[in-house]
Amino acid sequence: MNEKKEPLLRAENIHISFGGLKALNDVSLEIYPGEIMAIIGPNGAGKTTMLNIINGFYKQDEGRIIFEGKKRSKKMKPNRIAAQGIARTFQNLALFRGMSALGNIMMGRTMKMHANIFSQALYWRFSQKEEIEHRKAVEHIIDFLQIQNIRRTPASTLPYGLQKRVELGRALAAEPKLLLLDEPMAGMNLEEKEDIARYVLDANEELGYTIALIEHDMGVVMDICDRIVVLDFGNKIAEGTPEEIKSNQKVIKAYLGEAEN
Amino acid sequence: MARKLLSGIVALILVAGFIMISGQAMAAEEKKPEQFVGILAYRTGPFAAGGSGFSSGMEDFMALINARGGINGKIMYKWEECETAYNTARGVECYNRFKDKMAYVHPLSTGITYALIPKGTEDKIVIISSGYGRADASDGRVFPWVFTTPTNYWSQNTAKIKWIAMKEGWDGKDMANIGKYLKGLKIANLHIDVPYGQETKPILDSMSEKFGFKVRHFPVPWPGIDQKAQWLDIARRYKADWVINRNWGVSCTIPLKEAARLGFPREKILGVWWCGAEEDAMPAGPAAKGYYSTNFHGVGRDFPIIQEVVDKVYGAMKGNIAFTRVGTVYYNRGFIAGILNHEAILTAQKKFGIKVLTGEEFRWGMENLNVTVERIKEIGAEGLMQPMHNTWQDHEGGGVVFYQQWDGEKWVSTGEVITPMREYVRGLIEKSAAKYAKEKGIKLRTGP
Amino acid sequence: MTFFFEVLVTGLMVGIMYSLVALGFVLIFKASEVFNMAQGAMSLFAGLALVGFLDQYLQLPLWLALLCTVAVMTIWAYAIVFIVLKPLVARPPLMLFMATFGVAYLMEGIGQSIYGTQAKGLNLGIPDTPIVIGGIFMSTFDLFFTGVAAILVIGLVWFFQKTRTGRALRAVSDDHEAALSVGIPLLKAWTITWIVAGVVATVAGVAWGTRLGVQFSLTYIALKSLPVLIIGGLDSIPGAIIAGLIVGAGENLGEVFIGPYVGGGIQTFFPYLLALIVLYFRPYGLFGKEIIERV
Amino acid sequence: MFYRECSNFKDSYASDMAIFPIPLDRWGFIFMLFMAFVVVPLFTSEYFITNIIIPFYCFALAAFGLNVLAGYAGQISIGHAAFMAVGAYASFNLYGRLGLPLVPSILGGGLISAAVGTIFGLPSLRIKGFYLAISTLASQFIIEWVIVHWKWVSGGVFGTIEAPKMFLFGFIPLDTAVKKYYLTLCLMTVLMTFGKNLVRGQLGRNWMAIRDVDFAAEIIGVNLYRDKLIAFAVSTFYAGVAGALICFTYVGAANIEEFNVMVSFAMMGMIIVGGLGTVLGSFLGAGFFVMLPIGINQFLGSFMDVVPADILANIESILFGGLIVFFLIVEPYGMARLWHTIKDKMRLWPFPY
Amino acid sequence: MSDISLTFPHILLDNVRKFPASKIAMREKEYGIWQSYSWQDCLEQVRDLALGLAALGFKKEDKMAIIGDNRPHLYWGLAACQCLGGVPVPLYQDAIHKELHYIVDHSECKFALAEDQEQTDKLMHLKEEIPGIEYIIYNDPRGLRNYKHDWLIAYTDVQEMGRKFGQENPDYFMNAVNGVKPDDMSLIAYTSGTTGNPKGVMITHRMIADCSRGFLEWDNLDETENIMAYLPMAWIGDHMFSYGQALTAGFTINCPESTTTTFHDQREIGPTHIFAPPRIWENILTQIMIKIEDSAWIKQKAFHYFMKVANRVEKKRIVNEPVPFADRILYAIGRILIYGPLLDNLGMSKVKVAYTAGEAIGPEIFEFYRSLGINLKQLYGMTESCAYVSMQKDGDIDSESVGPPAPGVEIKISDSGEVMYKSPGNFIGYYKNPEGTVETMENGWLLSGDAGYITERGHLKIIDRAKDVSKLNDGTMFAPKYIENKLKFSPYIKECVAHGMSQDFVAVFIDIDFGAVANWAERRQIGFTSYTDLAQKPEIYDLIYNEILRVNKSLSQDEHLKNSQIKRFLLLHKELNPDDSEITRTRKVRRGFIAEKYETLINALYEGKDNVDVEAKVTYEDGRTTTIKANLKIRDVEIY
Repeated sequence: MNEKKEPLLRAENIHISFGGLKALNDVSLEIYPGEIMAIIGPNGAGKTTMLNIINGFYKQDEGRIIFEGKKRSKKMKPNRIAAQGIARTFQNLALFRGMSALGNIMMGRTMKMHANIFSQALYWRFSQKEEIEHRKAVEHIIDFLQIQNIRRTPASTLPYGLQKRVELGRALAAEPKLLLLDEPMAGMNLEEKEDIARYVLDANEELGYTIALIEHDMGVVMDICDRIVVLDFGNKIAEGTPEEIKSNQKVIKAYLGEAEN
Repeated sequence: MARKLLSGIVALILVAGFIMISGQAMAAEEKKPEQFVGILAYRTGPFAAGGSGFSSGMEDFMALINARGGINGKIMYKWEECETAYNTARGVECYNRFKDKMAYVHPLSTGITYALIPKGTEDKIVIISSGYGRADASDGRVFPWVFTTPTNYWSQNTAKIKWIAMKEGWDGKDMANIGKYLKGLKIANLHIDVPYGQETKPILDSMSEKFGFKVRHFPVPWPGIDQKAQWLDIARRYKADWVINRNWGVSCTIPLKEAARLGFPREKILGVWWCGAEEDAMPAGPAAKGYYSTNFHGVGRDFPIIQEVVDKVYGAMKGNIAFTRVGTVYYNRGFIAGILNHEAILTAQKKFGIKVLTGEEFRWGMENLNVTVERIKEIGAEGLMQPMHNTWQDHEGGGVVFYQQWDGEKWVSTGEVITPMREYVRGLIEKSAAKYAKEKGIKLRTGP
Repeated sequence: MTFFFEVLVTGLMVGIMYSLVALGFVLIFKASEVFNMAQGAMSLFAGLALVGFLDQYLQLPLWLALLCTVAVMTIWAYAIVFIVLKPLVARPPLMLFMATFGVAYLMEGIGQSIYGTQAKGLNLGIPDTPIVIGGIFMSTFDLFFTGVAAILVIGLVWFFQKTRTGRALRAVSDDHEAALSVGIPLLKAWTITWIVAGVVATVAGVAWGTRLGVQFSLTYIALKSLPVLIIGGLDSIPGAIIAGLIVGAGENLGEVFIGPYVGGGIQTFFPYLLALIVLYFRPYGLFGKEIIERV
Repeated sequence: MFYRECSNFKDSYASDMAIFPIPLDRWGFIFMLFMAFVVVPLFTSEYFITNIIIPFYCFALAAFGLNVLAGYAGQISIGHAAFMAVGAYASFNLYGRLGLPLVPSILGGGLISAAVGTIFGLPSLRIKGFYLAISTLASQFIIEWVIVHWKWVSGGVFGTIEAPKMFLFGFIPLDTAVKKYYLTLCLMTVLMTFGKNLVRGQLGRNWMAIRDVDFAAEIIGVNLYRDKLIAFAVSTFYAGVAGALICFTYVGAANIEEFNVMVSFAMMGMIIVGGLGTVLGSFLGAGFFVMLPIGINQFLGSFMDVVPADILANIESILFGGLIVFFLIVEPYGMARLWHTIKDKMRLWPFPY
Repeated sequence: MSDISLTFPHILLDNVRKFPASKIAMREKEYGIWQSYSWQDCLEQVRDLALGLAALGFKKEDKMAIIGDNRPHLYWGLAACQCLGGVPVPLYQDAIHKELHYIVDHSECKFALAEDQEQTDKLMHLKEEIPGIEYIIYNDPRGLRNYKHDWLIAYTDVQEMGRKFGQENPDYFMNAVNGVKPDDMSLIAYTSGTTGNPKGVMITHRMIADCSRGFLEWDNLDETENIMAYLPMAWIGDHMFSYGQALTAGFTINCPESTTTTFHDQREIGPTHIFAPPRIWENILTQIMIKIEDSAWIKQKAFHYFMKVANRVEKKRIVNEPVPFADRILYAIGRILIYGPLLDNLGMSKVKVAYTAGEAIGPEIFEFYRSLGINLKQLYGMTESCAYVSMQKDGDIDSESVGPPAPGVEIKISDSGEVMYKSPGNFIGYYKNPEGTVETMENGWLLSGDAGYITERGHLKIIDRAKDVSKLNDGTMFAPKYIENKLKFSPYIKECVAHGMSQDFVAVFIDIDFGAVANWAERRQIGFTSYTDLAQKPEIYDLIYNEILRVNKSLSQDEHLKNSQIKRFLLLHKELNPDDSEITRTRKVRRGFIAEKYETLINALYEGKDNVDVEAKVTYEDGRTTTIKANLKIRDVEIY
């Protein structure tokens, strides 16, 4: 269904290795605008590495990233990449623990705030207006994620599930063109997973975000994703709709292989 | 919460206890009028040896006077100490704490002296920086409230050069031919790299021009615990003939160690008077033997007045320092500072009557101070201090430099007492003071 | 050229003395990630205590005085670990850093209250006369302490590699949680480390105390060893040794050969410039454990 | 207990984001301002103003500066006193030698300090944690060296400067303690307000993000390099102004020993004991470090007759060190956190939660 | 008095004229702050919605169901409906399908307004069964994007249509409003009733308006009041308070962010006027007690001590006797230390007047609040009288009675002891239930169904539901409600049912307050797995035993009730639940139903057994049911 569209992001022949260990070997993938794409695979398959390359935290050894039709320079810093419109969450939470939930989500707006230091010091006119404007936007995200009552709670004291939600909020606040979620449901119980799945779906359908996510829970992945890419030991072994993946022998083998271990 | 509360209560009880004890301690005794003396001491930190010795010496002298029944038998000394930790800001705080009560103060640190000069002038409190602080403050026309009595650094350095010339064979009399003995000599000015250490650089440079000897300055970074590089340079590359040890605290000791390590004769090292205390030489152990240092007073206990202190003050268990330190260099320095103050008070009381003096009255006493050889004998301080004669222009008044040598155990006076090149120094002082006056827009005093 | 080597050799020997102090830091940092600001004060206290035992209060023979000093430092180690560090377990390193700052004040105050403020000579009877080897002036004293440092390092390496306690301590320093899970009580490990650091501080205190006299300025030797630490890596014993040599040689060569051109007195910050250069290429020092961020 | 927050509702984001959203805090703040502007100058002694309050303000400003860097942006600097020296010497030159007006000179001193600070901040782009902390000592020693050796910095041989007579706007002489007090207070109040605005704004959040998880901050779009350097600049600006004020309004003179490494350590102590990453903590910490030694010293002064002076002076450092340890054990996150805990208890009183 | 508007559309228009634009009419906590609306804003919202409804074909006298939490949008819906001459039918937001089905079907609603997805789902389910529902309008679009039906329209879309419709028909709105007459029906309020199906009480504009005015004058309330709207909109109390009185006087109405944040929001707002049924007051008291129990020892002591002082002072104040000086001082200290902060925490420090209504309140609870300094008063009323019969007057408070008749109300007691009254709020009849109406009315007097009498002070005192008041076998009067209310003062008792009619003694079922008791148990390290498990712990029995002992002691002091002390009790294995029809949505005990359902338990109580097995069906909110089995212990209680 997406064939006609131009991909939002295209990763071509990505290679990366760490100290001789090949983490990704000639992996190519596309992310199309408006879809939810999942990257799945057994542990150590290179999923997170792939996300790290997409948002510039790692630099690929070979291959190239094309975002919105433009090749990305390898020297580009992660914050420039963020400014291009890629936001993400982390597998092991990376919340700003010293800040409240609100502050964390406000951080998502950082690229959109332009008051200079003097204006901020005065906190007057432009700077105040800007703060209020972005606070409004953030409040909508808080409302969207239903975390009103923890707005002022320090991030470090929040329970795990809520921390995940705040992190999602932070990424959403950046209004990215491409949202990368690294195991958004890891370590959650069924109910929490359902909640997050609903937020992910809502973000996709109501707010129109393009999402690429890594998730281990196959049930959730099959339910909410439009397309799935399967990695195994740094190689892409399959790609397709959930139905195609379900019946793909290679995938089954990779997973069964994992189960045996 | 409960634990925190408990600890809070304990703390409160402790504080309350302290206050009660202190309240008892302050129970009043029989009252004579008191001349208040604020003492800026530093008994902690790297220079504690100097600070504790000096303050205690001065306090012991005052205790002696009190034991004798007070100043002129009418006025008691009353002193309070404030710990500056050799820190300028804290020194200023101490000064402010005492300034409404005291007539004079010994800042006892170059930094504090600088900070207090304008304040003393404003508050009409006499600042006495004996052998430290600004040398040009000896000019009473520009610095009416500052005294460097009995001597200052610049005097000291000219005396040092004279002394070196004498060691090189000069007869010590004819200034005209002193250059002959000095010419070509290589003198290393090893100084701690803080303002205090830098202060004598200009006068040495000026004399080097004048007398034709070579001088190189070797800065030692604070705190000066390692001077290997400087000493390699001095002894092995520059190959100095004489080394002036212008350091402070621990950095006074290290040169002796380093010199020993490199086989540099200790007899060729001449220390500033702040590097000439037992605490400077003793830690170097055998390495210090033979080291010379300047001073502006005598050392040891063999003076009648100090013997009296030993009897009356320490005998009555009222001493202010470990008995072993009585008679050491810093102690004696504080002690003669006490005598100096006392003589000024006596002088002033002759004019103003026997009463508690104000800063202005005390200044009159200082400016008309004339401690003659006879008077020194009368005091019982022969050999301990030098004669002094201040005027309203000359706030130095003495300027004589004593010499002493470390014999491995203690300081021994060499008996040499050298007057500095007074006119030469006075010229430099007036020039420097005039510059200062111009910068600050100070009008020169034209009379007492 | 001889002069160059003379400076270099001298520098290296000074470097060893820095390493001695740096070792104390490294040991404690390795075991507890505490950056111990009291290291200098510990050396001071050890020096004061030694002088106290040796001639100020008691006239004990040297070996006994040393033993007593180590005993005193052990008491300190217990006090610090159980009174100060125990309530602060698992706090951010900065708080512990500050706590040791307070401990430094305490130690200085207590030490000087007991032993007084004036400088005391400490004479171990090691001659401090120059000997000339290959045209190079060397101090017997420095050579002696170079030897002592070497023995100490070998001892430490032996302690950490060969003894059971040492291996346990290494486990603790590698991974606190893992160590706890295999049953090494953190506090015990810390106490031992602080005792060892106390011993190292004693050696440093003696070495420097003999040079400077035992007095407050001993606390400054900690300052001098800081660049050694970051060049070598905060948690590396070999790093402390090698960086000590680099700093010692570097600052002396710098002072002698560069100093005169810029006005001299540069040896205080020269090691820091060296450190900045090293850290530019290796942000965790030459041998420091790199902290890898996991995403 | 005394908090009454009923009916304190926010119907706009502007009021919700105010510095003191709780009325009692607001009143408390106004009370403190009243104390500072009216009660202190009118009803306290000159000694108290010059020796306790003025240095307290100066060090609060300096501590806040360091707090921006260490507490907010997470970049520890233990060479910060040197920047106070830069500010002091720079403003001395601007005022005394270039003849700039007083307040611009003091602020100019801050700006020059900021420029120097930014240069010394460059290593922070690569170095982290204690490694960075120790390498900041380079700034301490290099700046000390430069001030002592470069004659034109101090304007003379002595490396010591003496504050010239001060005139506000060129003709109002600042000769009494109270006038100097007002100058310090006004500058402090204005700068602290600006500082508070900075740390609660986006820049402050960026700093905290860098402190907490630097890579996540970068990935969300924070320019680490720029914001770290801004933190250094802002931080050293405050230190510089504080240094200038210490020279002009407190000590009246400056020499390099006044800003030595021990002062740097003490500043670090101020913000840790006071509370990292809080404005209040900068005040509390500065109060602790400025007032406590004087307090202990004055208090111990009354034992002069009973206890030997040598021991008394050392008891001072024992008490001081002991109190640092005590406070850290009671509340490792500093006195500001302690205050917040108490405040929260007060707000919930009589309920526990 | 012709200038006084008697229909709510007109009152709304009056308010827009009367109050400046800066006067806040409504606030709603949303997006972290209190979003404010002036009367002008409200009118525009109402007008657009009304016109939109009209565009969809809403006609005069059409009914519209409204379901959801208290939101300005729903109140506007109410008003919009009235503007068109329609009749809103507010529904309980937590009502189960069966109940909703009955009401919607019975009231023939053509339109329905729902707050969010949850409520929309319920209504959509209903629509499958009741085709009479033409349109469902939803306010919060969250989660509804995939529902694509012509008859499902977003609130904002309706308003959009309304704006268009308004441009085409500029006079439509005013014409419609002017077509509304005071005696038109303005509301059908369904009473849940303790027996049978709900009955639709028909209410007119004039009734609400008159009662509201009477009420406002009684307490001198005006537009400066702030109120929290958090009670179910379907309850007549909320309608009178948050809509009738609020519009009439021009109160500022504050809607909380969500039901869970109500108390927090109340603290922020600090309402000046509170209207709440006893269970709310009970809940708050329980919360206070739990928290106090968790607080430090010193705070507990202080709290209990000062509450004793306050109680002493209040006992004097309530009978208008002078308070001793010492107590006055203590009370002043208490106000600083305890009462002030406590009220502030509860968000009640600004309260001018507070009412408890809907049910009898336990005198202890009543006195507790009064002693804190809240001007809490009792009000007696019923849906059938727009909650307007009698209320207490300032300075004439009595914890046991409900005050003198309200202005314009006549009260008399029937021969059988039943309270009868004529009130301006007397309803015009039950909707589509003339027999019911006839049963309730007697010669223009409305039969309350409550037993009561007029005290010598002229106050009405309600004893209990007339049909519940009975006698024990020994002839002692037995008023179950009275005993139950005394029990419910305990924070650990949430509900209870007293038995005794035609028995030898009184025995009770007790429902523990799970939150409070669980907290209590945790603090004593008593482990438990579930409500049932917890309820059967011997420690909990001991705990409740002591509470009952306290009640017995207090009963023993009353000459009439001395013999109705509680002799036996058991703790129920489950909470009484409106979904199981054991209590009404307003939490009134359905005695008959319980007597039937728990017959075995009652028998066990009176047969002297010391335990009894029980098996019960529990209905969850989503309609699923499950069976739980338990063995319940029975305890004897000492009597005084």
